[in-house]
Amino acid sequence: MTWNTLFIMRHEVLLTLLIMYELLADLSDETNRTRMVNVTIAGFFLYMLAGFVPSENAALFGGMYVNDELRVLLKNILSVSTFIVLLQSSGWAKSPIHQGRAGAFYLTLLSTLMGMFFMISAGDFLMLYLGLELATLPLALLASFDKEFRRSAEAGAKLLMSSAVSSAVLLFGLSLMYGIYGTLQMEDIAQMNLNSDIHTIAIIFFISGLGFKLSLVPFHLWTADVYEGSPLPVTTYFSVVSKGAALFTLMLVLYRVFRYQPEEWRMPLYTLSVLTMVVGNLFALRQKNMKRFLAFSSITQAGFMLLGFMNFGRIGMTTIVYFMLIYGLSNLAVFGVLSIIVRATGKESMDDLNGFYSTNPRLGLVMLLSLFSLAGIPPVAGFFGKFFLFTAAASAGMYILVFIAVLNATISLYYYLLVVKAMFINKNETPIPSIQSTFYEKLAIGICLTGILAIGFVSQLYEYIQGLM
Amino acid sequence: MNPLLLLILIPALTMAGIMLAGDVKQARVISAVGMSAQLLFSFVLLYWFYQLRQSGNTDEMVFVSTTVWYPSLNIQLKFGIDGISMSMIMLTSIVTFAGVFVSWQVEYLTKEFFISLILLATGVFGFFISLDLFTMFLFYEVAVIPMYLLIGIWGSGPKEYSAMKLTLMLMGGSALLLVGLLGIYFNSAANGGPLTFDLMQIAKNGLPREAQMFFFPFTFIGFGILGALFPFHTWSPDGHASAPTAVSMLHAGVLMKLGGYGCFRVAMYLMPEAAHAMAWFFIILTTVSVVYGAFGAIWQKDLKYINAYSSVSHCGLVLFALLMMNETATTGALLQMISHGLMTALFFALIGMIYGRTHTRMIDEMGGLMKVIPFVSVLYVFAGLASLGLPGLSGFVAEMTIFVGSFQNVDTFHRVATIVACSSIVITAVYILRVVGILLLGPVRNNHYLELKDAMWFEKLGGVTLLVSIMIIGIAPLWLSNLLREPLAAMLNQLTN
Amino acid sequence: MNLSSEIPLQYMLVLSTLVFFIGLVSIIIRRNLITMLMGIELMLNAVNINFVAFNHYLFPNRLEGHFFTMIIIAIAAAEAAVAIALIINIYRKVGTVSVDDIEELKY
Amino acid sequence: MDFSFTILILALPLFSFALLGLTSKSLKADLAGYAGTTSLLVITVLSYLAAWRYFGGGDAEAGFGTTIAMNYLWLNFTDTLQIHIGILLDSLSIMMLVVITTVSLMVHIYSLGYMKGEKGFQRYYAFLSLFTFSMLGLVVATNIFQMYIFWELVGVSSYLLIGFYYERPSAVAASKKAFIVTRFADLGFLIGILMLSFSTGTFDFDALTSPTGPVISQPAGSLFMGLSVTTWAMLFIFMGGAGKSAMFPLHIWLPDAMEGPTPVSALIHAATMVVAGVYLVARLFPIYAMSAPEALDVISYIGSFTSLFAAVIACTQLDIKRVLAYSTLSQIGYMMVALGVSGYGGEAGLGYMASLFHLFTHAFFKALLFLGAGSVIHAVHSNMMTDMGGLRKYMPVTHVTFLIACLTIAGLPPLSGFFSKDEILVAAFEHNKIIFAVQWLVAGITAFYMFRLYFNIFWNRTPEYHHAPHESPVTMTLPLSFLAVASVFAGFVPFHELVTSDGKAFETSFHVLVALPSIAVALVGIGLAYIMYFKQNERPTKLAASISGIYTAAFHKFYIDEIYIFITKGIIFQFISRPVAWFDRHIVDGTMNLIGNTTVAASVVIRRLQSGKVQLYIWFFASGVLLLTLYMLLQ
Amino acid sequence: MTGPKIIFYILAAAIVVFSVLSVADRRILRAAIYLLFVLVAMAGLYYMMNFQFLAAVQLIIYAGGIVVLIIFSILLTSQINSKLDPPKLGNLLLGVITAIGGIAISAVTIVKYGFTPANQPAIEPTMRTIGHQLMDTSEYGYALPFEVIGILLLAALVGTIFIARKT
Repeated sequence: MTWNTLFIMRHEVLLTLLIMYELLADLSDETNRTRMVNVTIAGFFLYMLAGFVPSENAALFGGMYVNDELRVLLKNILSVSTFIVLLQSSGWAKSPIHQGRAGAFYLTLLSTLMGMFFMISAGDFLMLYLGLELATLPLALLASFDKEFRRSAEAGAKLLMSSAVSSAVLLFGLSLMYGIYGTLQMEDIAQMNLNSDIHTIAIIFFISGLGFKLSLVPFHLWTADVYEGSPLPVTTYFSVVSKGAALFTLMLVLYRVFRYQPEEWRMPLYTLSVLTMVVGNLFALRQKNMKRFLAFSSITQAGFMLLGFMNFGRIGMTTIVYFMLIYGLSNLAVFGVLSIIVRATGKESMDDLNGFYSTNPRLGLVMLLSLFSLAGIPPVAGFFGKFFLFTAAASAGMYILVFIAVLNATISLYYYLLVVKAMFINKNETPIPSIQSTFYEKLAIGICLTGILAIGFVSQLYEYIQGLM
Repeated sequence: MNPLLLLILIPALTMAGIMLAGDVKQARVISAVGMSAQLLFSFVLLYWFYQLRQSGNTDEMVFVSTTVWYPSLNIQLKFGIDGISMSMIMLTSIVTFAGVFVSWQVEYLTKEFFISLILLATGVFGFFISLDLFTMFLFYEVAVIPMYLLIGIWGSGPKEYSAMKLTLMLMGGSALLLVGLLGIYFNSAANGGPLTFDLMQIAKNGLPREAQMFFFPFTFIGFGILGALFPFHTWSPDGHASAPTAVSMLHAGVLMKLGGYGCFRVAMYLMPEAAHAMAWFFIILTTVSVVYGAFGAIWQKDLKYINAYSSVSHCGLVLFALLMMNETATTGALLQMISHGLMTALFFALIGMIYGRTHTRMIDEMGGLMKVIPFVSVLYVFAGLASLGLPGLSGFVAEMTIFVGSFQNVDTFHRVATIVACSSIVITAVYILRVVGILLLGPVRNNHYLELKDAMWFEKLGGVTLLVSIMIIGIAPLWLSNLLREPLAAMLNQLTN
Repeated sequence: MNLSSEIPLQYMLVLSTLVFFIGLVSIIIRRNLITMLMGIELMLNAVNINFVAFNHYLFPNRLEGHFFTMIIIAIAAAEAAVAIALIINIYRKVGTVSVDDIEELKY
Repeated sequence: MDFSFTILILALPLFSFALLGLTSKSLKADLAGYAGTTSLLVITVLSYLAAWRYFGGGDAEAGFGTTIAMNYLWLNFTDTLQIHIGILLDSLSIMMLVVITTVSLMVHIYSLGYMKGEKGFQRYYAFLSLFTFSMLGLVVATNIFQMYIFWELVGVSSYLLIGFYYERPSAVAASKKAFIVTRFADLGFLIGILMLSFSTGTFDFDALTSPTGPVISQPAGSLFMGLSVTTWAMLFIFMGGAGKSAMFPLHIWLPDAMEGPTPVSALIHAATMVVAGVYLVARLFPIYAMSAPEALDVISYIGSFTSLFAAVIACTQLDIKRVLAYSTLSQIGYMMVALGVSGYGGEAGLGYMASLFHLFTHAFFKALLFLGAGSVIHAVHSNMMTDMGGLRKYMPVTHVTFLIACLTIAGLPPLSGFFSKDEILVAAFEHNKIIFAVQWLVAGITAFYMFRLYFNIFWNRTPEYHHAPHESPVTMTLPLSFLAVASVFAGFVPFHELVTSDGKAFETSFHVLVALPSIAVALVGIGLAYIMYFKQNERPTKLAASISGIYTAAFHKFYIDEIYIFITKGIIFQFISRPVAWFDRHIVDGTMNLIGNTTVAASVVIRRLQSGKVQLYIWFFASGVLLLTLYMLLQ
Repeated sequence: MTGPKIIFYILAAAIVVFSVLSVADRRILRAAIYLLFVLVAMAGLYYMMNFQFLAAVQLIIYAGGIVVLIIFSILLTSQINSKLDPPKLGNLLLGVITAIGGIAISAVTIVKYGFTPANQPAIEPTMRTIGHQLMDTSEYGYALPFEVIGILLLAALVGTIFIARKT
């Protein structure tokens, strides 16, 4: 254990420090919510910056913990997303009902983030599982964080029950994996090329476990309920950070560990992808609650993400990460606007958005751009993300899948346009009044917007990611 | 810097300017100035183009510039034009120019309106100058999506429904298209070498036959949907009927041309064997389209529906002629694209003017407009005559080139198809004259109309610009025909070998 | 004590599979959050049997399965704690812990 | 010889059209009229100059040959198929130039008086200029496509002029009908052009009609339904001609076209445009004669039938312009017959010469008749015979000129009509006796209905006029007089030396056997008319009653209009267009909507998946995992 | 029938029977007790396989901690003698069918597969080795998971307290 080790593990270490701060703040009955929020955000910001400092690749703790440039990037993506979530939730956290709660909130939130980092950095399935649980259990608590609301309680319970089953299934798969390989060290498993029915079962159980977090159909059913019931910052966190972590983990494991058995995971993912896109779309079509709507939208997006897995090589991984980044920023932007609305008015129905543009043109425009980005409309980044995903799938000759995916993208455009329609076209006697957003909120939206507008055109980013693969 | 980029830059600056504009008036003026500059620049470009050609430059594409964009996927920012793109650019800038003036009086969310409109135009310009399938597709979608807002916000009637339908159908088309493009990309290096989106490079490499057979329908139908290929045209009547004037103009006038252009530039040019093998099927579809659209137009009562169906017929003729795959017919198809673009834009502009005054588009609710708004009416008659192919106006030149060209295919199938397509000129006459008769001529049916004001200066400017263009092509078509024909020899060589 | 000569590994594995799916059935059919939680514990324990059995039968040279099991037990404890907190929370809000009553969020 | 000045013949009217069209509001009405008339005067002079130079400079015996005064490339389709816009001068086109400019000038002058004070006077002159331009362009066309271009332009000018009184629904309907019917015919023309040009690889008349050219010397081999491709092509082309020249069954637009101002009827629908079909056949005559004789037969039968059919109808009509319109049909039928019975070259080409001769003379006397009728209408403010009578006292000049015209058309010597009609009858007589018999009969009927018209207008009873009719102003009577003179003397033009099928002069002889019966039958016709209509009496009514079946049918123009209306309204509108529109809305669009609705419906159906019950969620999860496993294991 | 075999069969039977009972019994407190039996039997199984420490942990944490927790919560939330509603027929069918299917698929595949032992000398899971490895940071050391579990427990604890705390 040297300084270097700590530096390599800087994400986790610094997060631990932050967690400690939150614990202390919580314990000391910190009453000044504003200061607490500010300190947390500032601390997180510093931590986030530290994350960008380059470090060497290393495997620590006897290979339990692995860090390389790609993983640092993935963590940074999650960090930035979390930072944006923190910014967006600042208003929520400062509100009077959260007297004495911010500490617990931040503590739980940051520990889940740490869990995700361990998932990503896991060099051993044990760590992966641990990370997964660390990322899930506190999340169930977060989902129930709005103790005043029955829905929030319901969301937490549903999430916990179903996620426990999913992790049990994943564990069962892992146990079989252990039986097959004799080890859970990823590095060792990656050396072996074993194929058998039981291996298939193990892989599918594993994928299902992560697929649950990623909200793949038919493992998605918790998603909408939990998204709707949870407090908005938590929903945001679910839809971007939690999902991103699951996706990255799945990608790292499948590409790095089961690299010799691509056929075993490609077909299941193919099926899941089609199911996810179609079912997600069909549900999203008629949603009226924005959170629930975004839940299904994010399910559909997860279906798209799977397209990247069709390509076994660098292109596949690159497009997955690239798309996740863009999806994350776009979704965060949507949630950013939504969170401002919810903070100011408490309204979260699509009908409440009617006539929104007339009173809040800027927010409306941001929403428009980010929805277009989600739908994959140029020139915003979503187009590039989707296009490259399709490219990845097509490179494997899966044109039928691509076609299904693009048709689904068209359907998804339909419901994104419904939101646009509400904001821009529908008339409303009493639209949401003009909202003044805070500095944090503006900053959050600014980051997202810059990303959405710039990422597609700055090809260096894509090339950089590809270089890491 | 590549001068072609100005075609994107000028609209972009204009949009930025509008965004900064203080009030409605400024926004209007900035758009007008921007689009005038664009028009002017297209003329300059045309002049440069001619100069280059005159100086002995015989490159397939000129003003080519290549910048690698995504090196790992070999995506390039490659721009360049030939005679075909040049004329399409001219068409676009003329229609956009007219469109801005015709929408002078948009009051609701004016800035947003002009930004969306110009964004649409930008997409079109970008599409026409792109030589890389990726950027082409990008601009294609950029051009399509503002339609939703433009129709949804500033439209009339069941605008939400129409806007959604139009957007979804076109996006469905681009779904097919995307599959086609990716298929092309992944087969673009059949003989080794890097995969590429570069149009010229792919053409040079050639695609394997099986790939062509699989991806041609995707690409052709994908573009064809935008070109109102039967039976995927139904977005057109509803969309046009609900769209605001300038949008109908740009859409029917320019955007639908993307379809035909793409069918030719991408689908047929890159996949000649498949084009040959499957032409018969699409010829049947387009022949049906030509006649069917015309017959459909006869029964309509809404001016915009009439024009939309007429567009189906005329655009069907474009695809029809392209599929004939000989130089004359193809020239005709391109001429028809330009001609239809101009005259349908004029039509929609005039319909907008009429609607703005009478607040109805139902022809049987109006009558005798010639007496009350002669300027608009006379222009309408001109547009109608152009549409039915009167010599001296552009429609005639295009249609005749198509018919003569199509008839050069010696087998019975093509000839029968040609003759059936020819018959549309009669049907066109029927519905055009029906409209003119009911709408413009006869006694004034509604006394309120007696107080209507004739066209304002900006409307006149917009309309006359279009009419003059139509007449120039109609009276002196040779230069345009030669401009379009010039790159065809090489391209058709590719097609027939 | 070495079991491998007496009882084949497969017996252990089948046993664990049985318990695993019995746990699953419990979760699906019992209409009470607490019993569902019990089902989850069953499933986790089934997995534990697997790990332990593999460790003992196949790979006794290392203790990976053993430690995994320990970790699972620890996590199961945490999970149970969290679950019970949530259940109590539900109970406060809804008045029962019947699954049938927590379906306000749907469609 | 330099004919480059002829470009002015085309340029001037175009310029005048543009000028009058663009300045129609700001220009004073009179000025517009004078400007238009002046430009036409100049053109007329130029045309005469061209004729003088052409005929003066050539040798009738050797043939006049063809001069291409100019030829600009307008559009090229392929390397060989190119459209030129040019001026071709030969005896045929020069003759047409003279006819057109002369009649047009007369109409211009006449209109100064006739249209005075009309709203849209400038527009009227602009349209006239446009028409003149188009018609002149048509006749000087160097190639068939140029002809087609101007053919269409003529059509649209006609449309505009028929619909000149655009606030009158009947005029609007008539103009629409005229345009669509001729457009339909033009479709045939176009297809014919496509076929002909494809097999020959050229549009140029020079190449097409040269007896050594590819069409004629290498007859197209392939046959379709027993006729060669060339024959089919020529039949299609004739369809265009038949439409413009209002041959049965495409004649229906012409009577209705009388809704236009009367001078327009005189110019377009009597003297010039309607003979374009004749001109077209004459222009392509070598091909017809040598490569498509079957087509010529068809032409002669159609011409003959039309002339009889129209003459019969003319006997029953009450609207004087309609009588004249049917008379025009009948006379054009004569011209067609003449072409149909003609051969190529020398004496065999008698019919050709006769046809154009009749075209020439007919232009003058029919224009005269229309202008005379216009003069009458101007005075009486009605088109109906029943409102007229005894006008000879009020309008002497009109009366005399009208009588001359009637005598001319009746074919009494030595008026011009006699000569031209006589040549036609001779040609028919030599070729086909049945056709001859029909035409002979028609000659009698013509004399009858013309004098029925004449007597009814100028004699018979005198109705009560609200305003006493008075003679027309000099701007109107002057053209009348000029045309009367022309009608009288036009017959003495030595046509057989000037305008022949092969350009070479030949000798014609006088056939007493043909001439005398035709004079006789004309006299009988006149006599009958005198008996029935000179004074008011009961005989016409009785006669009509005795043959009521035929009379009613003829009065209703043999119900051809009704058949057309049935076809257009009943079949095309109701049974094609309406179903197409319905199909499009409900089937094609319905399918698209169905896809959308199905998606939405599916979304409603599957919403039960998201039941809100966490146990079911878990079940879905578990069964999903298992099914996926099963699927993978079975693979 | 040797001793270990008999013990195994007894334990296995206990595990299965009590699991089923715990699922089937409609009196919730009894179900919890049956679960306790299952857990204890499992501890026996571990013990049989030489993992004494694990068996102890199982007894302490599961039997001593979790089941007690569960019983507490049962006492908190329901009347002790009240019977639970019988399962819904639909759920029952779905659950049982799925389970049977799952068992069939997994068991068949597992039984078919010939697991290959590592054939290396076993190490005794003594307290010492376990303790060392648990604190070791090198290969096969479990210090990191141990720490992470700490964080997990902390987070769970804080969150749980927050949620369960009355406001």
